[in-house]
Amino acid sequence: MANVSIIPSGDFKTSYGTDTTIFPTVTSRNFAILGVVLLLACPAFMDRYWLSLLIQIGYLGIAALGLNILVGFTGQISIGHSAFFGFGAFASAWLNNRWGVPVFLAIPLAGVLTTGVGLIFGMPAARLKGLYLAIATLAAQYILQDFFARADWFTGGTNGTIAEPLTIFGFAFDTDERYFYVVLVAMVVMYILGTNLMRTRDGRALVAVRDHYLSAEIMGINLTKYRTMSFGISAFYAGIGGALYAHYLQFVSVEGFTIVFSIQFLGMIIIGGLGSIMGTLMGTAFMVLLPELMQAASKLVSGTAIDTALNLKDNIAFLREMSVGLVIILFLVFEPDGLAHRWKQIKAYWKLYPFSH
Amino acid sequence: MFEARGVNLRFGGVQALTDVSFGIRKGELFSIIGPNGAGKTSMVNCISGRYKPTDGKVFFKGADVTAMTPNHRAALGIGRTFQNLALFGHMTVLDNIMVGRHHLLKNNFLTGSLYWLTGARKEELAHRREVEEIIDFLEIQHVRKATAGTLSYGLRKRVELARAIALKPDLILLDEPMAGMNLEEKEDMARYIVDLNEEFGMTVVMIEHDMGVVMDISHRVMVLEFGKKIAEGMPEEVLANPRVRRAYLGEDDEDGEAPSAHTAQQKEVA
Amino acid sequence: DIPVGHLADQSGGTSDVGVPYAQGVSDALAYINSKGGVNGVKLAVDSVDYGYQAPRAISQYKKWSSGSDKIAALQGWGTADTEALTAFVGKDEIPAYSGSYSGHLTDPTGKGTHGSKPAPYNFFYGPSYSDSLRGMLTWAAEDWKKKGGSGKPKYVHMGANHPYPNAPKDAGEQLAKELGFDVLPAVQFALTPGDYTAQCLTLKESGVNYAYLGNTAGSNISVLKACQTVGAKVQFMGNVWGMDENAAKAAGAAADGVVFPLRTAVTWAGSAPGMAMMKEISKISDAAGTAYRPVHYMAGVCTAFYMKEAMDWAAKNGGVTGPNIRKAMYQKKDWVPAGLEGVCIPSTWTDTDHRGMTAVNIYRASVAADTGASVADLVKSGAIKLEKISTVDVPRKPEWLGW
Amino acid sequence: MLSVNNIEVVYNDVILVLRGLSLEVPEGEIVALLGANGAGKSTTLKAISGLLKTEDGEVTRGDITFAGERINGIDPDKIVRKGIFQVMEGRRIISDMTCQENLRLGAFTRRDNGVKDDLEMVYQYFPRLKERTGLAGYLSGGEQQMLAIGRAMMARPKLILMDEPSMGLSPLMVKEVFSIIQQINKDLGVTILLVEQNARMALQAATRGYIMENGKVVLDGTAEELRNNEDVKEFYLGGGNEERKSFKNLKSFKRRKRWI
Amino acid sequence: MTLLFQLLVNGLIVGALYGVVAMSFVLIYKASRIVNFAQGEFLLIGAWTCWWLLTSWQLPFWIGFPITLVFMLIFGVVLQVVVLRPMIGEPIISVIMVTIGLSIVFQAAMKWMFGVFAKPFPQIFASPTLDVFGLQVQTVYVVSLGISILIMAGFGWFFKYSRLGLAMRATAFDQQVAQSLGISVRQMFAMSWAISAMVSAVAGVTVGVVNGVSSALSFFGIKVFPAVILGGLDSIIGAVIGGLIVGVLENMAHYVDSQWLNWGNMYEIAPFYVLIAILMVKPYGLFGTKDIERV
Ligand SMILES: Nc1ncnc2c1ncn2[C@@H]1O[C@H](COP(=O)(O)OP(=O)(O)OP(=O)(O)O)[C@@H](O)[C@H]1O
Ligand SMILES: Nc1ncnc2c1ncn2[C@@H]1O[C@H](COP(=O)(O)OP(=O)(O)OP(=O)(O)O)[C@@H](O)[C@H]1O
Ligand SMILES: CC(C)C[C@H](N)C(=O)O
Ligand SMILES: [Mg+2]
Ligand SMILES: [Mg+2]
Repeated sequence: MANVSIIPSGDFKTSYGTDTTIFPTVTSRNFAILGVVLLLACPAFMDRYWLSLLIQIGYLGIAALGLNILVGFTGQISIGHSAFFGFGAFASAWLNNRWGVPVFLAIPLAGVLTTGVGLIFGMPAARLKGLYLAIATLAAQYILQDFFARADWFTGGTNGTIAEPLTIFGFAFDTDERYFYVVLVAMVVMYILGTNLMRTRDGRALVAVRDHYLSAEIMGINLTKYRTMSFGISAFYAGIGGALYAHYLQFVSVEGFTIVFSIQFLGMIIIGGLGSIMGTLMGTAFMVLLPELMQAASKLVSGTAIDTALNLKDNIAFLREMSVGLVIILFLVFEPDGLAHRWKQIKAYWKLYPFSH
Repeated sequence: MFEARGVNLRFGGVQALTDVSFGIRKGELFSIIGPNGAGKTSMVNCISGRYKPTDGKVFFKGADVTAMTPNHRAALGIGRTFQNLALFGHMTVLDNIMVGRHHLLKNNFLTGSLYWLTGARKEELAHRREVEEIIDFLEIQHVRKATAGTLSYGLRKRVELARAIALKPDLILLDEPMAGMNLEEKEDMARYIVDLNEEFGMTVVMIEHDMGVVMDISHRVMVLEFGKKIAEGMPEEVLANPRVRRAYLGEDDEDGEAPSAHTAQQKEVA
Repeated sequence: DIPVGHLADQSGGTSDVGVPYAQGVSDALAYINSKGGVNGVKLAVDSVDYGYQAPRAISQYKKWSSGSDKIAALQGWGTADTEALTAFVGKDEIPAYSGSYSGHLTDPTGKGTHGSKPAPYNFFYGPSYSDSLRGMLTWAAEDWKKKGGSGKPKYVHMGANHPYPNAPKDAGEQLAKELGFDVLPAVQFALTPGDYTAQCLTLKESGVNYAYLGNTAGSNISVLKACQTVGAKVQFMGNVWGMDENAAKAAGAAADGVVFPLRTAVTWAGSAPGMAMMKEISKISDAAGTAYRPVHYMAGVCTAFYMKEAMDWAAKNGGVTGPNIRKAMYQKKDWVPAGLEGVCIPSTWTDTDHRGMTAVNIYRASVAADTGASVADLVKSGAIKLEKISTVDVPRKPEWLGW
Repeated sequence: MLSVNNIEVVYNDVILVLRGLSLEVPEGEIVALLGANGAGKSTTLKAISGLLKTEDGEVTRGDITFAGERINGIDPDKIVRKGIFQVMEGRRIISDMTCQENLRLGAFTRRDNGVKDDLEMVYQYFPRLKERTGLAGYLSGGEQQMLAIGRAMMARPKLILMDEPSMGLSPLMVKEVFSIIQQINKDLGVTILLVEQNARMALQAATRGYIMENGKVVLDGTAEELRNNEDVKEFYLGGGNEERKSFKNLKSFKRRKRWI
Repeated sequence: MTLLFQLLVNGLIVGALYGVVAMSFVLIYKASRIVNFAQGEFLLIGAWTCWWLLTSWQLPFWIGFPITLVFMLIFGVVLQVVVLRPMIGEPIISVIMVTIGLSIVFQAAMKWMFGVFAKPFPQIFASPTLDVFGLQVQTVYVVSLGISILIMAGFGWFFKYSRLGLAMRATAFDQQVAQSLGISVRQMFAMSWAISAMVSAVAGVTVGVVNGVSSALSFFGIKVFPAVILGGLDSIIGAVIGGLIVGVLENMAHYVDSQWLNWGNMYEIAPFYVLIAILMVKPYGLFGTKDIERV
C-alpha cells in the first residue's frame, strides 16, 4: 500500500526513485523519446517552410518556458518578456561581434547576461505583487526597448546588428536543415533542466510562493529571493531563446521586440496551460501554427465562389486576423485551463475507460 | 525555550496585544485560550514572525529574534499551522509537505536542474523517505498525490500539520488544529499532538477552543482576553479562575458546579 | 509558371500605406499576366499579408525559397522584414523588391563607407530615404534664401526612434550642417497617433524653421494637427510614406504646405503617356475605373514593372532565375518600363550601386479647410492638391553609397 | 420544504462525491447534518445552493426540490432569491470591505425597508461587530464567523444552510451562536439545515438529524433518537455509557466506526 | 517659463483624457479583476461609430454622440453576454487572454469595416480651439474634461454608497461569495462592461475629433496602463489622478529633455521610470487598496 500512487493506475511504483521520474509512466517516456527521434529525422523529409516553423517553435518554446516559470509557476505576470528575448538576441550577437566569443559559447553567455538584466528588473518583485508587478514589467519592456534603440555600441542602434551563424569546428549551422538540430538539442536540454528544476527544492519553493506566499515564508522560504530569482530564471530562458533566434535569422533589429510580441508570449503559456511544462510547448506550437493555418485557409477561400459572393477580395486579410482572434477566444471559452489540462483529461479518460466516473 | 517580554501589538486603532509576557519551557505542551478576538492568533504570529511586536521582545532558544524574518525563524526551528487554511492549493499533498523540508534541503536552482549530476536526486529521495514517514504517521497515504486544494477541510488540516512537522521544528505552533472536526477526528488529532510532544520531543504551542482537549492534553495554559494575559498556569488552576470562566466559558459565578470542561459544553442552550 | 512571392502589410501597423502599395503591386502583376505574362509564361504570384510581423515574413519566405517552386523574385515591404531577409535573399539569390528605402540597402557590395553590409539582391524603386531628405534639405536651403530669411535656418529631425524614421537621420543632419542649417537635437514622437502638443510647443519655442517628419502618415497627422493648434509655424518635410492624399484629407488644413518627395512623375490626377496604362491596371481591382489611387499605389505599380522588365530580359538570356533577374536590372540606364513613360521616373541600377534614382521630386500639399468629402472628390474639386515645386538632383556621391 | 432525492454529485467530471443522498428538511425545523471530514456535507449544501457550479461540480442524478419546485441546475443567485441562503464554510467574508458593508450586502436581494432595523438587530446579537470599523479582513477568526452569520440574518431567507457555524468559536460564543440559531429559527421562522462537527450542540438545537458517511446518509432520525443511539454517542458525542475518555489516554489504539 | 507653464496646462488636459480611459479600465477591474486589453478597441469602436453617424448619416454631434454612448452601452452588454459570460468562474488570466483575443478581432473588424486610412471628423465646435491660460487647446478636450469630471464623481459615489456598487466590489473580491449572497455575477459583469465601454467611447470620440480616427487610436489602451497603476488599480479617483500625473509627467519630461538632456524620447519613457519609483514607495499605487495579509 505504501507506494501506490493514485495517478497512473495500473502502473505500480516500487521505489521513491521511480515515483519521481520526469515521465509518470514508462509508456509516456518512451513516447517522448520516440518523439525526439522522429524530430531528429525531420530535416530528411520536411521542406524549409516546415522546418522554419519547427525552429520557431523551438526557440520561442524555450523563451516561453521561462515565462511559464515566472507566470505559471511563480504567479508573477510579466508583460515584458520579449524585451528579455531581445536582450538575449543582442547580447549573443554582441559577444560574438565585439569580443569574438564563438557563437556556441555566446548563446549560453547571452543567457547569463540576460539573467542579470532579469534580476535587475525583477527587483520590484520584492515589493510589488499581481498587476502592479505586471505593469512594472511593462515598464521594463519600454525601458529596454528604448535602450535597444539607443545603445549603438551594443545593438547597433536602430540599424540593428548582424549575428554570425553558429559554427562548430568549422561546420556552419547556417541552413535550416542544420540549425534545426541546434534548436532541437537546446530545446530538449532546456526543457529537461526546467523539469528538473520544478521537481526539486527551488522549483517547489517557487510554486509555494505562488500558491500562498504568507505560509511559504513561514515554511522558511525567502520570498524576496525566490520572487527575484524567478525573474532571473525566466530571463535566462528568454535570453537563450533570443540568442538562438539571433543566430538563426543572422540579423537582429530593434523593431521586433515589442509589447505585442510580449503579449504573444503570454498567449502561448496561457493557451498551453499555466504551470505546465509540456503545455508550454503545445501552446507555443499553437500560437506559431495558428496564423499559418489561417493563412492557408484564407488562400483556399480566395478566388472561390465564397470570395466573390461575399466580395472579400483584399478583406480576406482582415477575416484571417479576425479568425486568429476568434480561435483564441473560442479556445479559451472551451478550454480555459489550456491545452495541458485537456491533454490530462484525455489521458485520465482513457485510463479509466470505460468507467469514467 | 521561548520567551515573550512585554509584547505589545497595535494595528492602527486596535490594540491586539497589551504587555504580554510569558515563557514556554522545552518539551512543554502549552495552550493559549481566550475569547474570539483576544489576540491569540496575533500572539502566535509574533512568535512565528508574521507580525513584529510594536513594543517588547521575543526570545527563542535564548536569542533575541524580535527582528528576525519568518523564514529565518523557520530555519531556527519554529514551525506552525494556520487558523484559516494556508496550504499550497495547487500542489500535491506530497509536494506541500516537501516544501516543509525547504530549509533542510541543500540543492538549489543550479544543482536541482542538473538533477542526476549533482546529487540533488539523492538528496530529494532521502527527504522523500522522511516525508513518507510523516505521511504514515498522520495516516494520509491515500491522498498523497491528490491536489491539496480539493481535499475536505479536515484532511487539509492534517496536511497542514504534516507540512509543519516536516520542518522538523523544535517549537511547533498549532492554531486551532481541531476546528471543524468531529469527536472521532479530534481524538485522532489529539493523539498526533501528544505523540509529537512526547515521542518526537517537540515543544507545542496550541490554540484551541475545545476545552476538553485543552484540559486533557496541555501541560500549561495561558488565557488572553482583550489582548491582555489574564491567567496562566496548570489547566485546572486556570479553569478554576472565575474570571476565565466568566469571560471565556460564559458561566455565571454563582453557578456552583465543579469546574469541568464538559459541563461547559453540556449546558442547556438558553 | 514563374513563382513570385509578395509580402504585404494589409492588416498590420503600416497598413495605411501598405494597402495601397500592395494593391498597386498586385494589380500590376495581375495585369502582366492578363497580357501574357513574362515572355509568354505566367507569373504565379503568392500574395501574403504578414501583418507587419517580421517572423511571419521570414517563415513565409522560407516556404517560398525551398522546394521545387522556389520563387524567382520577391516583392517585399517593411524595414524589419527586409533587413532580416537581406542575408537570406543574398544567399538564395532571390532579388527582393521592397517598400523599405533605407540607404544601406543601396550598397550591393558592402563597400560603403558607413558600415553597410552587402545587399546584392535588394532593390527598391524610388530615392532612398536619405537621398529624399538630402533633396528636401537642398530645397529648404534655397527656400530659406528665397524667402529672405535672416540668419541660420533651424532644422530638426523628427520621428520615432525606430529603424525606419532613423534611417536618414545622420545623413540628413550632416548635410543640413553643410548647407548652413542650425541643426537642433532631434525630436521624437511615437509611430502611433497621440497627443504631440508638447513636441509642437518646443518646436515653437525653439523657433524651428524646417522639420523632417520621419514617421508614417498616422502619427504625422497628429503632429501636424497639434502644431497647427498651438500655432507653431514650421515648414514640415514629410517622408515618402509620411504624406499622401489620405493623410492630407485626415489632417485637413493642418497638412497645408507640407512638402514631401513623390516617387512618380505625376499623381493620379496628373497626365502623362503612361497614365493610360496605369488606369488600365487600376481597373483590375476596380472595374468601374472610378477609384482614386494614392501615390503609393503608383509606386507599387512601378516597382512591379521594373521587376517584370528584368524578368523579360532574363527570360531571353538564360532563364528567369534570381541571378539573371539581378543581372537584368543592370542592363539599361535611365530606363522606364515600357508603357509607363511619364509616370515612373527613369532609374539606373549597377552592380556596385543600387541607388536606382537620385532625382527627388518635391511636392507640396495644399489643402483647403474642409475635407469632409471623399479623396476622389477632394482632388477633383481641388480641395486637396499635390503641386510639384522642385526637382533636386542629389549627387551620386560615392561616400553616400549605403548611407 | 426542502427535499433532496437520491442525488449524485461529480466534481471535474470524474470525482464522484455524493452517491445517492436523500434528505428532508421540513418547514420551520432545524435539521442537523453530521458526518466525518470529507463525507460530503459541504458538497451537499453546495448542491442545494447551486454553488457547486462554481467549483466544477455537477449534480448528475436525482433532484432537489424547494417548496415544491425543482431547483437543481439553477444559478446560485436565483436560488438565493428563492429564499435559500448559505453560510459558507470558512466564513468567506469580503475582507476588503467593512463589517457594515458586508452586512448590507447580505441584504442585497431584499427590497424592503427593514434593512436598517435588521442591521441594528445584528449588532444587538453581535455587539463586537459594531465596534470594529476597519476592514473585515482584519477581524479575528471568531469575529469573522459572527459576521458571516449576521450576513445570513440580513438576508431574511426562508432557509439557511449553515456550514459549521461554530467552527473556531470560543465556548461562550458557541453557546451564543447556537442560541441565536434557535432564535432565528423561532423568532424569524427560518428553517435551518445545519452542518456541524459539534454534534452535541447540533443535536440539542435540532429537531432531526442525518449522519452521512462517504457520500451517503447512513443514519437518520429525530434528534432525540440520535442522541440516544449508542454509536452516535460513542463516535459523535463522546462517552457512551461509561465516562468520557480523556483525550490523553486515547494514545495507542484507534477506533473507527464505519457505518456501512 | 511660458513654455513650461503651457506644457503644464497641456499635461493636465491630456492627463484628464488618460484619466477617463484609466477610469474605464478600473471599472471593469473593480467588478471582475479583469484587465481589459481590448479597452483601446473600445475607444476605437466608439470613435468609429460616432464618426459614421456624423458622416454617413449627417447627424449633428449633439445627437450622434448620445446615440454613440447608447450604442456602446448595448455593445458592452452584448459583448459580455456572448463572449465573457461563459468565462465566469474561469481563471482570471484566461479571461485576460480572451480580451487580448477580442482586441485582435476588433482591430481587424474595424479595419475591415472602416478601412485602414485615418479619417477626420467633421468640424463640431464653432471654434475648434479655445484659449486656456494662453495655450491654444482643442475645444473638444475641454468638453471631454467636463464630461469626465461628471462621470468620475458619479462613480465615486456609486461604488462607495450604492447597493449595486457594493455588489460589484463583492463580485470582484470573490465571485463564489457574491453568488452566495444572491448577487448575479453575470449582471454585475454586464453592467461593468457596458459602463466601461461607454466611458471609453467618450475618450475615443475626443481623440478622434482631435487626430482623426484610425486603427492606431487603440494604442491609447496600453498607453494608460501607467496611469491606472499609478493611481491604484481599484480606485476611480486614483485613475483620474494617475492620468493627470502621467499627462503632466510626459510634458515635464519633454521639457527637461528638450531643454537639457536631448535624449529624445523621455516623453514616452519617463513616466515608466517614475512609475517604478512610485511603486517602490507605494506598492499599491497612490490610492489602491492593500491586499490583506492575515493568516
Ligand atoms: N493585521 C491586522 N490588522 C488589523 N487588526 C488586526 C490584524 N490582525 C488582528 N487584528 C485584530 O486584533 C484582534 C486580535 O485578533 P486575533 O486574530 O489575534 O484574535 P484570536 O484571539 O486569534 O481570535 P479567534 O479565536 O477569533 O481566532 C482582533 O480584534 C483583530 O481584529
Ligand atoms: N472542488 C472539488 N474538486 C474535487 N473534489 C472535491 C472538491 N470539493 C470537495 N471535493 C471532495 O469531495 C469530498 C467531500 O468534500 P466535502 O467538502 O463535501 O466534505 P465535508 O463533509 O464538508 O468535510 P469537512 O467536514 O472536512 O468539511 C472530499 O473527498 C473532497 O476531497
Ligand atoms: C513604413 C513602411 C511603409 C515601410 C517602411 N520602410 C518600414 O519600415 O517598414
Ligand atoms: Mg485566531
Ligand atoms: Mg465541509
